[in-house]
Amino acid sequence: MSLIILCTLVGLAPPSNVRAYDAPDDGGGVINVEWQLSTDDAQTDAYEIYRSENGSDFVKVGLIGRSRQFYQDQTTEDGILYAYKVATVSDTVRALSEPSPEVISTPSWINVAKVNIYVAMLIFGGLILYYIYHARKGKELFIRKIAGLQAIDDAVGRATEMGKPILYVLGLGYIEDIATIASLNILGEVAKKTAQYDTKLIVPNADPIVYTVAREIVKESYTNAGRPDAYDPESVFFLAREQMAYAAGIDGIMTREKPATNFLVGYFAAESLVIAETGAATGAIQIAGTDALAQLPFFVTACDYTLIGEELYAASAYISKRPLLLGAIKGEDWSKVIIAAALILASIIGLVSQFPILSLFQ
Amino acid sequence: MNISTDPWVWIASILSIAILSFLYKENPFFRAAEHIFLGVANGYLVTFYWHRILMPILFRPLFQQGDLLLIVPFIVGMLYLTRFIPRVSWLVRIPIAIYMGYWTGVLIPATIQAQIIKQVQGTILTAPNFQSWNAGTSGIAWSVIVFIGVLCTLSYFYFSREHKGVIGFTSRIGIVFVMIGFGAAFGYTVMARISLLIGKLQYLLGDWLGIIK
Amino acid sequence: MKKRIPLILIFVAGLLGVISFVIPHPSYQVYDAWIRNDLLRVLSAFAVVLALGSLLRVHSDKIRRKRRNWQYSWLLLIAFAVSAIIGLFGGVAADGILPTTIGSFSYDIQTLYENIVIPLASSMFALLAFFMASAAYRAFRVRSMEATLLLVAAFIVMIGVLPLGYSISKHLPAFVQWILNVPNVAGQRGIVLGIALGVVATSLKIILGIERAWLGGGE
Amino acid sequence: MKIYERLNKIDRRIIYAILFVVVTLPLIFPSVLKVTPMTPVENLFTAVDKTTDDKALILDCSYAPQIKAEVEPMAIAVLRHAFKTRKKILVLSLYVEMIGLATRALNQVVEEFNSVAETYEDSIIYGRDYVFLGWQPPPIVPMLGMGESISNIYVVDYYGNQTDTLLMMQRIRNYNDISILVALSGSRIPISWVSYAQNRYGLQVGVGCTAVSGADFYPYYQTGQFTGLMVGMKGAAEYEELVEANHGVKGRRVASEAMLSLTYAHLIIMLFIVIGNIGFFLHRRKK
Repeated sequence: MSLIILCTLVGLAPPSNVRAYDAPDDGGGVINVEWQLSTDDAQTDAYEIYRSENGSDFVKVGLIGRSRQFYQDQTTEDGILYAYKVATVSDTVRALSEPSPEVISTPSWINVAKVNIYVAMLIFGGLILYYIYHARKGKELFIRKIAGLQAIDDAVGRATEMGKPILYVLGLGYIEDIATIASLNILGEVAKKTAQYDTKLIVPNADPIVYTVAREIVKESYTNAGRPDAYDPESVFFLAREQMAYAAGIDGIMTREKPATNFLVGYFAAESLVIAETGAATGAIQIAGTDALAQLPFFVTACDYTLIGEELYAASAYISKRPLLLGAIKGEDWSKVIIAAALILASIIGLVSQFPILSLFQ
Repeated sequence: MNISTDPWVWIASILSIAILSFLYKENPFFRAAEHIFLGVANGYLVTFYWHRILMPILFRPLFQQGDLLLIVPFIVGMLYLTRFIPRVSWLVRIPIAIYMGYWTGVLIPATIQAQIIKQVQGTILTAPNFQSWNAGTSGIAWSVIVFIGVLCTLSYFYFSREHKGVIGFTSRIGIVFVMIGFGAAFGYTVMARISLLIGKLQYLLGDWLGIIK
Repeated sequence: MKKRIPLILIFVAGLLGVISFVIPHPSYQVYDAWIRNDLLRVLSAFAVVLALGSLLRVHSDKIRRKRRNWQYSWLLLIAFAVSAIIGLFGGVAADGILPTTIGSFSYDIQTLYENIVIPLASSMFALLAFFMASAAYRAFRVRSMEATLLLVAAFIVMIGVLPLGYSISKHLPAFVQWILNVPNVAGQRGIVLGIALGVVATSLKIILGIERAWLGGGE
Repeated sequence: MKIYERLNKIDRRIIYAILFVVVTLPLIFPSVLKVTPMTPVENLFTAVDKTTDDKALILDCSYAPQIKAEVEPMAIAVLRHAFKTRKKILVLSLYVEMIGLATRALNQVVEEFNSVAETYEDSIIYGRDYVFLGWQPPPIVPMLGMGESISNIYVVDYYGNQTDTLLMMQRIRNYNDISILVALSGSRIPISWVSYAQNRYGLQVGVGCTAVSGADFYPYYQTGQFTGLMVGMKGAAEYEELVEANHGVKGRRVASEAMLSLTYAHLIIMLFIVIGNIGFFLHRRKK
């Protein structure tokens, strides 16, 4: 009663043009509500959103701050007809709008809003697959030399001469991290060389699943190199998942075993410099590679060679010398040309026309 | 001076000093701290996996609530243990394949969205991007510099040609951007790491020894 | 069979991963949620058994064969056993069957974590302060263009972030911010785009069974 | 060994020892380095300062022990600012494991004020001047829910009192009664505050973060989503300076004291880089 009186006294204007529609491209259960601000927006505390299932009993479902004209109701049940009202609120006074037209929420099968991503997936995936297919047909593919890669042979040779082990650190990455997978490829090749030269290999791990795979790869490399007898099952082992416990363990190994060469290849976090600087202090040659942007400065500073980002993936394909893997690099290169072209083209459109070019990349 | 009487403060402090002693050289104290670190960190790992994963999402629902579907993860998970049985040890590849396959699949669209589309969007030369710097007309200059930097750096990662001619030139410009960035990031991180050292010293000198208050 | 079954599985699983992005419909998302939250998490937990097996084997072996520094392996095994028992039976929140206090002294797993793991980890972080100094001293020399750029940028930023920087020039802090926001971002974006393409390519190769190092090397 | 060889190859332990000394000495013999507050910190200070009597500010202490050194001084400086100028303040923490640190900072500052207070009016009184809401999981719940009603989300405060019975909560109902939220964190929590509380309810958000997150957070300040920003120990020292200069608050200024250690450390590292390059030059000339 008093509420109605106050309302008429103050004369707070309700919001207008309330519109409700099913939220697109979602799993259902969501309705978007939009309205035009009350003319008294500056005096309001907030807007309240009311919902009804039968057109008469409106129940409050949400509240949102002043100057806002959009609310997402995430509590709807699919298939039920709803109507919405929005109220202007000032202290205890409320002014309710006219109800919105009725609406139901439904789930979508395909996320249409992401169509730009599907297009990009098709272009990049297509290019990569096309060149892999080309490579399969035996076409020669040129890949430029990658500095850190050339050093691997020397590094293994040096360790053999000095009679010291090689330490291969895979980092903190999980098996699905691409840096880890690239690193495992390189590990396979390094293990083949240590098998040939009969050099001791040490591979401490931080992830349980990566550990199981690394073990398998090293074992296989020794078999392929014709030295299954030289394989030491304890050369690949698990250390710790905890970042700094892993680093402490590696620091211990570095200072006690004094490896001639350290490979620090994979995904790393802040422990990167702890490991790399300890390795540098022991006088080892260090070859690093990671796609962890934040750690690259430290590897570049403390290591002899650093494979930066994509160089790591390229190195892993290069070292395995498998044409199919090299073909993918060609596909990536053409993708880069496309990205550069898209950037230039979009900029030209964005500069000379009024077309909202950024919306294509939402 | 009021030295701490809390045994845990003593344990934490002695372990900390053992780690810091590594700066002088590797020594028995560091070695002891390192092994305790590995032991306790893994003890915590076991606890975490048991109480937070295996019990609540596998054993309790499977054996107490009879959610029989969970037999699948149980059996597939057990395949990891075939590693110890040489004749069927290849079965370990099954859980690895499922785990790795799913996450790499998720990675493809997610990477394209967050790393390619978004980065390209932020680099395009157009009015809204100029304004996003909140720097007036200089915003145009900053956008142009970023635009050139991105293209040049990208050319450094072009592997199909030697770095000669045009690509040689652009990739060298790209490296300039990369190295300035690395140097800046290094210099910036110094402050953060010194702050952590200060924090450690404040703990040792304050909470433990009570020299500083 | 030893290779074909895993390769088929990785293809199917990969496809499921991609599809989870495309189909928001709840009748599919419930399956996706089950894969993520139940299946894959349980799998990762089982791998921990293998990993810890490796750790314990390496160290018990070291003790048995009395290899160099074998005494320390005892320390590791005891620390592991004690903390695992406290954690498993004492409960994560000290709510298990094992009592985790004696008088006012408590030793539940969270206390262990806070007073052993965290101080040890933060000490390793403190080492970083020193390592940054020695790495900078060694590497920041004007020997090549790359090293010189590193040196100059690091120098400017190191002064600029100090209170001293502002007294040298009022514009220095803003200039530092500019380096971080403009050239640094440009270089990073270039690297990120390359990485992203590599990730897409490698993921495709894995799902299609072209990249199969994870099977254990060889063709 | 020739002089240039020495300069070129200083033993790392000498560098470590000198660095250790220059960082430790200023901590044992504290003195405050004068800092000039930067605009992002000033903006935060002003926003807190302008809080009117009918409003309160919220301090979110969501920082872990690992980053205490950088962020705790910020919490203390903001609390001193609020208590000295009689702003009503709500303290909370989004994670249970961080409650301990929030309590520690709060108790320290309350004790500072109450140990010198002579009258009831001068004292800092729980429920009248401040409320410790504690912790309510998961983070998104309080972030969104407080837009409607604070006492519905935190039905009881950290000490178990009915929140809506506390004196100060009679007028503080939801975000409309909050002048600014200061989020202290080492993670991406401040961005969540923006995307939930600010985008929906227009809450002003100020931030204190570690030096590492500073570079990532700066763009949010630039676009105005963060009203103000304190980065690392230096940001904390600047806030301490503002509180002391404007309101004459006396108390130990941990971050300002650490500034001296930080400055010396930077200068020593730079000095070694210069020495290394001199050695390198001389060495190359000899060749």
